[in-house]
Amino acid sequence: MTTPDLRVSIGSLFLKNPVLTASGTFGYGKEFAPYVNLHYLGGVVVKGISLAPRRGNPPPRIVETASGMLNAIGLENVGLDRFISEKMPYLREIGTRVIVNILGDSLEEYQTLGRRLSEVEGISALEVNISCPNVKKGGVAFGTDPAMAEAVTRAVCAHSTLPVIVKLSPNVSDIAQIARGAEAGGAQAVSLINTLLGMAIDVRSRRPRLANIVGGLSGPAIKPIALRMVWQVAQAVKIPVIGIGGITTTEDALEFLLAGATAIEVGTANFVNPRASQEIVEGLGRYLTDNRLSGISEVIGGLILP
Amino acid sequence: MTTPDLRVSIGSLFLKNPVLTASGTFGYGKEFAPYVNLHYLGGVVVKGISLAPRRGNPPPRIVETASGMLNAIGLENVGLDRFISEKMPYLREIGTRVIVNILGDSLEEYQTLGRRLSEVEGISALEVNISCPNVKKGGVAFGTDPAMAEAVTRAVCAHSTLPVIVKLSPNVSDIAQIARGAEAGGAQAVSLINTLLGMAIDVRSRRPRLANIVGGLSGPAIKPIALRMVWQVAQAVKIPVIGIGGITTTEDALEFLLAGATAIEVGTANFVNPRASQEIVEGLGRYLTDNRLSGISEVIGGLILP
Amino acid sequence: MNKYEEQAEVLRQEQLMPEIFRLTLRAPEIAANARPGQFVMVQTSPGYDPLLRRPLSIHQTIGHDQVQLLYKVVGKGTRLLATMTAGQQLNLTGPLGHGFELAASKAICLVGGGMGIAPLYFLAREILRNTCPPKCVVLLGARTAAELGPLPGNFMDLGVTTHLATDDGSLGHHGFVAELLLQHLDPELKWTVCACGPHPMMKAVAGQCRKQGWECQVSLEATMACGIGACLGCAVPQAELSGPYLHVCKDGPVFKAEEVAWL
Amino acid sequence: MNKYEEQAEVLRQEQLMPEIFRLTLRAPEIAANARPGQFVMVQTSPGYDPLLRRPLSIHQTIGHDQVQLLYKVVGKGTRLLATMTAGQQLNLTGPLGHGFELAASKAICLVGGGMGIAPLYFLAREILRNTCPPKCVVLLGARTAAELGPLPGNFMDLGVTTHLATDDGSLGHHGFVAELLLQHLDPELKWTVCACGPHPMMKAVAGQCRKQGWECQVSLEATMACGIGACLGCAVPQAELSGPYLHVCKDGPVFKAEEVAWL
Ligand SMILES: Cc1cc2nc3c(=O)[nH]c(=O)nc-3n(C[C@H](O)[C@H](O)[C@H](O)COP(=O)(O)OP(=O)(O)OC[C@H]3O[C@@H](n4cnc5c(N)ncnc54)[C@H](O)[C@@H]3O)c2cc1C
Ligand SMILES: Cc1cc2nc3c(=O)[nH]c(=O)nc-3n(C[C@H](O)[C@H](O)[C@H](O)COP(=O)(O)OP(=O)(O)OC[C@H]3O[C@@H](n4cnc5c(N)ncnc54)[C@H](O)[C@@H]3O)c2cc1C
Ligand SMILES: Cc1cc2nc3c(=O)[nH]c(=O)nc-3n(C[C@H](O)[C@H](O)[C@H](O)COP(=O)(O)O)c2cc1C
Ligand SMILES: Cc1cc2nc3c(=O)[nH]c(=O)nc-3n(C[C@H](O)[C@H](O)[C@H](O)COP(=O)(O)O)c2cc1C
Ligand code: FES
Ligand code: FES
Repeated sequence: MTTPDLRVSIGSLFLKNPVLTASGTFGYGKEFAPYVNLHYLGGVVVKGISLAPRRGNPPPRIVETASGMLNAIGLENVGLDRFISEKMPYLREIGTRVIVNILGDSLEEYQTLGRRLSEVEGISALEVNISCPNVKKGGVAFGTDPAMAEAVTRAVCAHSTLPVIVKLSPNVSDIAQIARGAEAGGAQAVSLINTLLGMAIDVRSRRPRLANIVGGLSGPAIKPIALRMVWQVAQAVKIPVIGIGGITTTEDALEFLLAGATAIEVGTANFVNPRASQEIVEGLGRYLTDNRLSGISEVIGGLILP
Repeated sequence: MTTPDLRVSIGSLFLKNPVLTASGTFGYGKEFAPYVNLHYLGGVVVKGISLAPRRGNPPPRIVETASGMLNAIGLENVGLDRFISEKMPYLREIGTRVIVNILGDSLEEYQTLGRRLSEVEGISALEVNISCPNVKKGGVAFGTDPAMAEAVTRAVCAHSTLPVIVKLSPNVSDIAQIARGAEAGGAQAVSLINTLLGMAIDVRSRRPRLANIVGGLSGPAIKPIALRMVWQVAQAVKIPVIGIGGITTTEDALEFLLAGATAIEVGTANFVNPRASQEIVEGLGRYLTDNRLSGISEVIGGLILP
Repeated sequence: MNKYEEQAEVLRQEQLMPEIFRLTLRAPEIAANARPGQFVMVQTSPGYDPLLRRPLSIHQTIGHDQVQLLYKVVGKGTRLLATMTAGQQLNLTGPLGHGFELAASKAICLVGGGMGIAPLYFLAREILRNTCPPKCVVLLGARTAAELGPLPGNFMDLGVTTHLATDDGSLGHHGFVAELLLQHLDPELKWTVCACGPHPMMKAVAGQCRKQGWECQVSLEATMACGIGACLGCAVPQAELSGPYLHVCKDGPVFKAEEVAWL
Repeated sequence: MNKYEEQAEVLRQEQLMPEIFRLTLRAPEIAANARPGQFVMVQTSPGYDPLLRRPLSIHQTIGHDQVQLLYKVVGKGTRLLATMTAGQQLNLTGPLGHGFELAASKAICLVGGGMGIAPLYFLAREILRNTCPPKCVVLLGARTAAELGPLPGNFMDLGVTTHLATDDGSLGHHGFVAELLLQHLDPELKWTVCACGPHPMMKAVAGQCRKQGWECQVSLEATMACGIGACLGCAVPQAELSGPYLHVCKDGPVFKAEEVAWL
């Protein structure tokens, strides 16, 4: 019997399998080395990087909700320079794709990040987080307007030689429209969803449970919404779609692939089961074998409609 | 000790307590009579009524998700005439407010429903479901555009003598803007949230788990999103806000009241615990007593910000 | 019909077969009011996972205050149920829905497939106790003998004629249980057939009965949220295809076969 | 430092006080590598409710393969944990974080408040086994005697001087445990104080130590998602307020008191 073929390509980016880890949930890879053989993964998406280091929000930053969690980390990160000098040496050696998630508060910042990271060895692609507020446009998030999504995509693509994945925010009326904006701007792929804006209150103290008041909802709770959006976007754009949102098991991953995702990212599940990402790679292989399928491409977009 | 004062008013609509039941989760009241003393409730919102009877979607219509459920009932209902002749006689006798949820696929249908129901004895208010597609506008939901939300609100208000509550869809970029549309159209209150659009796939059959492909997500999973939206809307409008979404316990209800809701609706929780609505009424009373508060108005909007 | 919400006490959990369990509960209100073919909604977890109650037929009532369930572990909810042990509490609502209706039938045949056998035991006991018709035959089917376990013996112990069929021939007739109808039912009699099991089995039974002019009642399944007619989730198409949907929890789970669309 | 994910077997569940339990697990990898002050992340449910693992300090290791946890039931996760019985499986990750560091201190004082006592027992045993300093004093506090239960006895059985304080005076000193520092520690000695407990208690202890010029290590708590430095959820402000946040799971849970902002 031949080993199942899990390879996929996201534009010009080839992955040995469609399982990535979601930004902000897998640190810089190293944190999970005790639990996961990193080179088994399709790739690692690192915590979002900005030009300058960011302190993030004051604590408490995390609260659990029904089958999910809210986070208000506030995009804490070590900044571009320390990322390159401190984190990249390790990441270059992990034996799989390294995708760098970037964030900024202006087009210029995104441009600079794209340009600078293109010069760094060992990076396979950029994932552009457009859920951030555009400071120059009164703080409206780039990701809530198709034109702004297109502009930020174009800015990164023009200044970078790396494949660009645009990561979409779900807090919109019509995510397919935003995806088309990213496609028009030159994205090689879109990934979705980022977290849904949520809130929790401690009724004893009468205070928000997060110092930031609101935070991003993730985990199994949001999977149905994420899956619906991935399905809608996969129909709306020609570029590959990467599915994210509550993926915890092989079955979850298969749902997203069937809905049209070419790859998936495992997020919050890494906290619950640190071996989740590797187990999903193994599970997908077993699924192909059990169903006598020659490759994962026979699954992608394979949803049968009534 | 005096009994705690749970009374609230939603515009001109007085409720003995802020606990309502959410449309579509409590039938026409009678179904829950074996479990709940209906007259203990602040009010009952009945299943959405359209002018003509509707068959709804083919089965399967329901699928469970992590801490939630998807439904694609498709607004099955007996239609206005049978509602008035078959359901109202019972509802008139339950000893609490009856709020009729209405839906249509054109402004005219909403108008007619508003006019006809204003002539029926025993109805205290209308709740206008604007998550429905506007057939004349290419099927875009009334609730995704502030101008359309305003128009449908105005249409109902102009033809009805009852207080009008507009029920908002959460599948939008900026729900506060839609709420302002409803306010401008003359709504006495807004209620939110309706269900979030979601999807689930059976990986064995490769088919959607709902015949309708997509459905509405409800239950504890969506509570953080609902609470955030209620908080945003409460700050954006002057009219009262009714909080809905995953409310299962007294604590959940208190979170929404603290965030600024004047009343709440219990939905999916009725399926899990058919006595949930009554238990929340009792729990709120106990909370006031335990905290030596004289009335629920001391809770509403009482969130303390950092 | 009265419905109750009861905090039931687990009295006994028996593992009949690797995946099939029999749970005996003290639930006096439900036991006192239950009719064969009715079901309960069981809260399988105190938390939100799983969230919804699970519908299970009443396998039998014992004495005035006990309810017995027979169930197969197929997913999260039933797996949790199987971990319950004597002394623990389980929240039930019921009895729900409309059961079988046997006026004064002279010849009754019960046809059960897989877990569809669950409600038929209650029905068989009631028939023998009340109407005690001149003819009563039970036909049970499963994929393989191991899936039937002690169930055929339970029916035989009631003293009722019982015939078996397995898809793999490991017990009784080698084939489908519906095929036993023609083998064992005297076509001269006016049978009332009560069937519960997988959809294709019931479709075959309903088809046979129509041909023979026999009355046929079927117990249907559907995914349920409320179990009491409030959510409208459990729709099934009726024979008159353009008419409104039937709702299994309220209009059923037992229907006259001719009311239902056999798609 | 090595970290493991282990399917641990429950060996013993003891209810020490109405809300306080001691759980003994077989978890050989974690037991072999654990240091006092480190913690494990415990998966309290096989499903999604609760979703996240719960951090619990290692109360002690026993032999080469056992880990003991001491915990109070405060919510969903710990309530589920308390239902676990011998023979069941529990998934742990650990040992996590940095523990206490005691180079060659001559005089060591452990200060525990409430469940903060949990890691100190492990620490006390290690101190007695390894460094065995000339002076070692344990100060334990709680709201009331009933909250301490058998814990003071456990420390006394190790042969270490133990002083107690309760907020209500029901046992030992009537007042806060931090007040015992001045009563019982010879100010002439260079004490190393290791504290774990509620934030106000540790703040008071840290303040005393600073005044006396004593070294002070504190074990902090924060809501955690990952426990391994990946999510950045467990931030606490550092002494240099404008500097980056510390992360309890990775930089701690044990910190030098002077690193931390005592707001
Ligand atoms: C009126 C009624 C009476 C019933 N009586 C009994 C009974 O007496 N004994 C019994 O064992 N079962 C009975 N069932 C079926 C039972 O309700 C389901 O098996 C149960 O809800 C599954 O729950 P779960 O959480 O274990 O599985 P889930 O996690 O919900 O589902 C696991 C898998 O099983 C499938 N599944 C879900 N429901 C069913 C179903 N109804 N039949 C087959 N596969 C299903 C799902 O699609 C999924 O793939 C009855 C159902 C109805 C509607
Ligand atoms: C490094 C570390 C080590 C710990 N060691 C121990 C230990 O050895 N023994 C022990 O009993 N506990 C310990 N804790 C605290 C323990 O993690 C929490 O009590 C536990 O996670 C609560 O889970 P739950 O699901 O029962 O409560 P939840 O349902 O999560 O919360 C219930 C209520 O308790 C409150 N709560 C949550 N976490 C805490 C907390 N840390 N302290 C006080 N209240 C809280 C919540 O705000 C909520 O109101 C430790 C925490 C950390 C960070
Ligand atoms: C703690 C935490 C931190 C995150 N940080 C980032 C980030 O820096 N950049 C980003 O694009 N997404 C970030 N995300 C979003 C995730 O990458 C992912 O899109 C989201 O959590 C949904 O997937 P999940 O449900 O599988 O977690 C973060 C999520 C969590 C839970
Ligand atoms: C089965 C079901 C049917 C529903 N039908 C309606 C309806 O007819 N009209 C309406 O406005 N909302 C309807 N809803 C939405 C609920 O009223 C409520 O807004 C939503 O479920 C969120 O609340 P919950 O999480 O408490 O259930 C329905 C929800 C469910 C689960
Ligand atoms: S299950 Fe709700 S109507 Fe039948
Ligand atoms: S808990 Fe995730 S970084 Fe500390």
